[in-house]
Amino acid sequence: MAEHTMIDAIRMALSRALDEDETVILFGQDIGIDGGVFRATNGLMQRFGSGRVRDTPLSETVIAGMCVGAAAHGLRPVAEIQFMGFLYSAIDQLANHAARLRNRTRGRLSCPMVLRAPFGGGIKAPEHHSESMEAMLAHIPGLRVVVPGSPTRAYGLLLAAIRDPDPVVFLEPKRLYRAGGEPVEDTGAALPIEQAEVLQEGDDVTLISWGAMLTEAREAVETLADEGISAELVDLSSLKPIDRATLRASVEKTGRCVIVHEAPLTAGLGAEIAADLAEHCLISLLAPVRRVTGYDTVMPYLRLEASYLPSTDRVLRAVRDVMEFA
Amino acid sequence: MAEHTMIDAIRMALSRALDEDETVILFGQDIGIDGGVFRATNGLMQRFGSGRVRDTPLSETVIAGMCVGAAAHGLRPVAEIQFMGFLYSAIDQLANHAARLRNRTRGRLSCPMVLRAPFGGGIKAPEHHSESMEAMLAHIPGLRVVVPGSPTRAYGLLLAAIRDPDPVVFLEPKRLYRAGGEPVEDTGAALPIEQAEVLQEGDDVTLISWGAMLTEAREAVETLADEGISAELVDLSSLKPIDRATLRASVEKTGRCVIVHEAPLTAGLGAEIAADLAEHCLISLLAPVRRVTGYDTVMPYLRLEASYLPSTDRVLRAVRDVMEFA
Amino acid sequence: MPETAFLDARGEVLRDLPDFAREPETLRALYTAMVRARTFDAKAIALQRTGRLGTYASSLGQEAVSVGVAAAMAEEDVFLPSFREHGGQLWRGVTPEELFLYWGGDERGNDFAGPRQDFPVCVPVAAQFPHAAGVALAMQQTGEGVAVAIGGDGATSKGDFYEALNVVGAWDLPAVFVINNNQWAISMPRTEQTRARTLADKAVAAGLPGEQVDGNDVIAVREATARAIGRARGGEGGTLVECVSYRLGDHTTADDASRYRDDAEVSAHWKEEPLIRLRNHLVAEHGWGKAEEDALLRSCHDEIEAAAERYLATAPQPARAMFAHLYASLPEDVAAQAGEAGDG
Amino acid sequence: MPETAFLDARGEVLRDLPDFAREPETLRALYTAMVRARTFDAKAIALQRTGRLGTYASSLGQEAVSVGVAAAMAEEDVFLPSFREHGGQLWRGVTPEELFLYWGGDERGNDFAGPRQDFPVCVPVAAQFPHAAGVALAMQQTGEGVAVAIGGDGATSKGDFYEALNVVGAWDLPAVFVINNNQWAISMPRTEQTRARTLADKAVAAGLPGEQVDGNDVIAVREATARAIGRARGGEGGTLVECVSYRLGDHTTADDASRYRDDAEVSAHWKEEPLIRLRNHLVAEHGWGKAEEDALLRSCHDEIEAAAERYLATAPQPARAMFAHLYASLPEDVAAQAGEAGDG
Ligand SMILES: Cc1ncc(C[n+]2csc(CCOP(=O)(O)OP(=O)(O)O)c2C)c(N)n1
Ligand SMILES: Cc1ncc(C[n+]2csc(CCOP(=O)(O)OP(=O)(O)O)c2C)c(N)n1
Ligand SMILES: [Mg+2]
Ligand SMILES: [Mg+2]
Repeated sequence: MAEHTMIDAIRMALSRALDEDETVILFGQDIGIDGGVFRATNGLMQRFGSGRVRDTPLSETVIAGMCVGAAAHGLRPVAEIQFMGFLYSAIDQLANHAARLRNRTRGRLSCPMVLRAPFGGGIKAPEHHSESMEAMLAHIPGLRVVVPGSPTRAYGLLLAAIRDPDPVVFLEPKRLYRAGGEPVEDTGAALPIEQAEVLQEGDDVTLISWGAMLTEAREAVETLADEGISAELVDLSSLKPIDRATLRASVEKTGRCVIVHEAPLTAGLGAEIAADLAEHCLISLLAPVRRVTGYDTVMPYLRLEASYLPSTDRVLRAVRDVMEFA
Repeated sequence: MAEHTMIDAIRMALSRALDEDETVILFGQDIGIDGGVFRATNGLMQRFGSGRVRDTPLSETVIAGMCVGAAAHGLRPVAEIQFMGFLYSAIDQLANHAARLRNRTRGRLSCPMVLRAPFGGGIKAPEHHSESMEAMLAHIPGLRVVVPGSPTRAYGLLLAAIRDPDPVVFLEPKRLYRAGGEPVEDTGAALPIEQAEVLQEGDDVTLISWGAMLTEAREAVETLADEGISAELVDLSSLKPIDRATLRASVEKTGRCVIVHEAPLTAGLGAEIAADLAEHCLISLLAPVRRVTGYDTVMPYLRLEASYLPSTDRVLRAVRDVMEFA
Repeated sequence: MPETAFLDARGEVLRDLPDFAREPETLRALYTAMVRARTFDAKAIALQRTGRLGTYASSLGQEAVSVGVAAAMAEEDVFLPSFREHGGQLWRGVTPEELFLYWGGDERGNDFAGPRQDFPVCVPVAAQFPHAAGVALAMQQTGEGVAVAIGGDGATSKGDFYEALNVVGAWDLPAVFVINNNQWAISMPRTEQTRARTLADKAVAAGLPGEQVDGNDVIAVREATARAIGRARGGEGGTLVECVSYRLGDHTTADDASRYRDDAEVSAHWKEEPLIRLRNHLVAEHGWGKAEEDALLRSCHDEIEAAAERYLATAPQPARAMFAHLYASLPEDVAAQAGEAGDG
Repeated sequence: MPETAFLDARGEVLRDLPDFAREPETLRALYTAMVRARTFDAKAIALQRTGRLGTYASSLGQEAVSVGVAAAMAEEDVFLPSFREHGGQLWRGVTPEELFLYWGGDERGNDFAGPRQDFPVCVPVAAQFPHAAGVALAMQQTGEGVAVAIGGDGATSKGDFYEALNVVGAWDLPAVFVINNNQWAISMPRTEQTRARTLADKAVAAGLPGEQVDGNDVIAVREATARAIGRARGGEGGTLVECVSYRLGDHTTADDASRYRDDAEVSAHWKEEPLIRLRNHLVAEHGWGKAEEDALLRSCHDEIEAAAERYLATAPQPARAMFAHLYASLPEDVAAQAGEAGDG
């Protein structure tokens, strides 16, 4: 079978969704003839027509707001925000409207929409193009936030997001878009939208990560294996709600945990996970939960970008720390 | 000395700032002749003129964005957002611009601005009027987020915020606006902007809270005292940056901690504090850190509001839990 | 006054009436709806003053906007009101009891049996305009319906309004945006809100037609809205309709307008309010008399009182109801909290 | 073409020139600035193609907008550019080396020695307009200066643009908003961005004067901007100036415009580009010859090459520099992280 990159897998899922459900509609900036700045929608306008794959004016607020209206009135909008740094203008519509329309109307109206946005750094993009502010979204009640960690997961989780009856922000780790391929079969099968995935089983320490940072986490796991340390690697996948059961089970088994994310430390999602594990797995914990994260500063311009992003080395240092804790 | 409510103290600080520094300027919706929907600016337009106390059009994005421009060009804008639920439209300007102008220009331009907003529930306000989303702001590098817990603290911290050379979001717990008075002297003295305040010393357990929830925390501390439990109460005050040293010192002393906030649990600021304490005070901790928070659901309309907000009872239950942990 | 009107403040006919305004039943229905709205309004304020309702936004003096707009809509259209359009919601079939529930702080008030596709009240100013663009997008796909959103003069300063107006223009969406220009946004008068000559003029920014009508004349409101809806239904795209009315009451029950505007201004506008002119016209042209008026007032009173009784008798939802409609199915993560909330 | 121009595409004078355009030195300075911008542009693209610069937004074909606007400004005014206005930044005194640093991914490029009060490039589309309103507010307090912001045709669809324009109108702020309408926003043509007849028309929504000029004619750009700045300086408030230009290059070096627009369209617009018409005019009227042209090209080339050398020789900041300007003084909370970053 052919290999597919994550961007291919996303396109495959979008195409499948457009095909199987005529209420699915795509809109966003430059997603039509240009196929999206990352080409996620390449060819879709040509195939499904400019009525179902639409270029919007340059207006993030109305992109999000139109999703709410369209979703409430029978469509399943899948909209693209070009970069997460431009998603801030959509937060009002997400938090005040999308995430609570079902609740406000006691289920009379609902909001089955997906807002896709590439996020994270590592591709030497201009400023404001490397945001990783998923924790802000994960704090909003009524929303779902999903991040795929591989082409296969991107395909299955995006289908799940589109079919989900509630609003989903689907954050795509842009560093992984073309980072490597794997066979992805276009079966139309969705993956469970709420589940974390154990990517590798291990006994000594649990690594929890998501998105592009899985790369460093995976590298760390391999290095640790060489050193005889058996690390379990969990791809969180659903950032809201959090699959706490899977995380707790893993840490109860291993007794140690390191969380890796690219977003700033303070009030990052790692805090929630660490707090939850520290509270609920205290008895099992053999060492404090450590977080390896982006720093609490503005993502620097590209010359220093690599110094900002957590390195495999930093992950390894944290793991050794918790391994040596006594 | 006369007693002052928090709203009086805020007005006193604004008035003092306008008086002492001619670059201070106030703007926002209905802050002029109407004196603001909560009357924080009552009489200030009459006293300082409509050039320095200005009613804006109904545009939260431009309120925040004008702060950036005005601050960079020599003013000290102090703007009001009417309710935190309408602050979402200002997040883009806060995160992408205010919080990073100094950094982007290597200090050439800076952004000494204050954005004030009432936050939190408990006054039976209409929907979207009771938000408590401080954690979202506390995640943004380069910002300061400050919450006063009493009239005295409101006066001193607001002056500190206005004099601070960097952008500050000043969140005012509206349930406390008129909840009680205390003597506040208009000395012009600011309080240290970054420090948590130990409101009550204790030995057995640390309660950490901020804003209106200090009420329930304080009630709990009193009840516990009757039961012979000596609780230390810390008012976090600065939500970003966090005064980790004070928090850690307290928990190292007491060995137990309960965090109380009104915002939803998941990715709330309690997570950051709990994660930090669990990591850095693990040795001292005699029980898991517990969080008593708003639920991960949309703040209900007023009939159920009281069931949403953490009650003194819930706080007490959590404290008893950690006291009994063995 | 530059804006189009059919009746002047005293109810004199200013120009040829549109067809619907020659039908006595239609005029009576419009008048009835305005009286009903005003009766609801008075009761809501009374309930709030006695602590039995939450903060309430009165529509006093603006009944013609709400009712005129709703009356121009087809049943299957979608109404996206701001927080001040009770008259329109009632016309569309939302019951007074449901409205009381909403304003009393109970989400069930939004689960109205009436126009199931209509949006609930939008509190964040101007956010309903993007929603309306989205509804209109869905309608454009099926070829059925028109989205009709209303906001205030203040709403025209929000980016949401403008971004939505622009996409309605760019995509030819079947949407009508109505501005209830009641000349105040809390304490800010229309003249300070913007330098635009009229709010209808703002349509120029999106290349759409914009029209200003006398918002105290329900005939003018209905006629202009109907034309706009007709264009939208015919595939001719969106329109901005500005209805110039006046907010005779406080902004909400939490507001005290005497802090920022003169009584004299308010009194002057009482002479232009929408009910009296239509009543005068009905009296002069359609045999409306004291008996009809009394009967109408009585029936509105009785209906609203009964609705208020039922509202007051409605027990609050149980605490765990706050989780009942958060998601289609409650994630495990949150389920534990629902349990805790249920336990008190 | 409806918009005002003084020179046509071949450099023929269309109407009475403004005074400044009769001065040969002024015209030469404008021409020089445009050539300098184009030379910078070519070098930047070359550096990017060879991996020595980040993603770069070319201003090819739009030099007249940037230069004309900046040339109309006083030194103490504040310029708030989008990411495509290199010509204006250079005119104002930002050095090519500083610009290379910025586009090369080094914050020090924004710490320019030149116009210390000017804003750095604004990447989030349209956010500079609210900033300009704020700068203008500060200026209104002191009575000194005018804020001049530029954005693209796409920027006129953002709520920020409109909210800012509205407050400039409502408060009579000394601000000029310029639209560099290069007719494309990445792949979206101006005609699909909005139905507004012109982008200048959008000023109607704020009750401001709006004017459309030929953005390929630096004289027209400068003249209209100068009039707008003059009004602002005289306390007469803001203006929206639309300059109709054309984006001859890709959106950025990360874009491939051949995916969405015809070469034929681009070729046609090459005939209208701004340098040639002013050169023709200089040749015809002011004795500009091959010698002058060659000398200018050479000096621009030398300057830009030398700047590029210096840029390339600049060592990156140390890692802990990412904390150096986060706050005026680094909170304890973050200081530990700065240490960790410094250690690698
Ligand atoms: C985005 C937003 N900002 C502020 C508020 C607070 N607020 C409620 S109503 C109102 C004034 C609205 O004026 P207008 O649009 O004219 O409507 P009206 O109240 O006159 O019907 C304000 C500022 C809000 N609800 N939403
Ligand atoms: C708010 C925002 N949304 C999206 C982007 C991504 N983006 C960068 S430039 C651009 C198009 C801008 O078009 P226009 O305003 O016409 O300026 P031009 O690029 O033509 O100079 C887009 C969509 C952005 N920078 N900011
Ligand atoms: Mg109004
Ligand atoms: Mg453009």
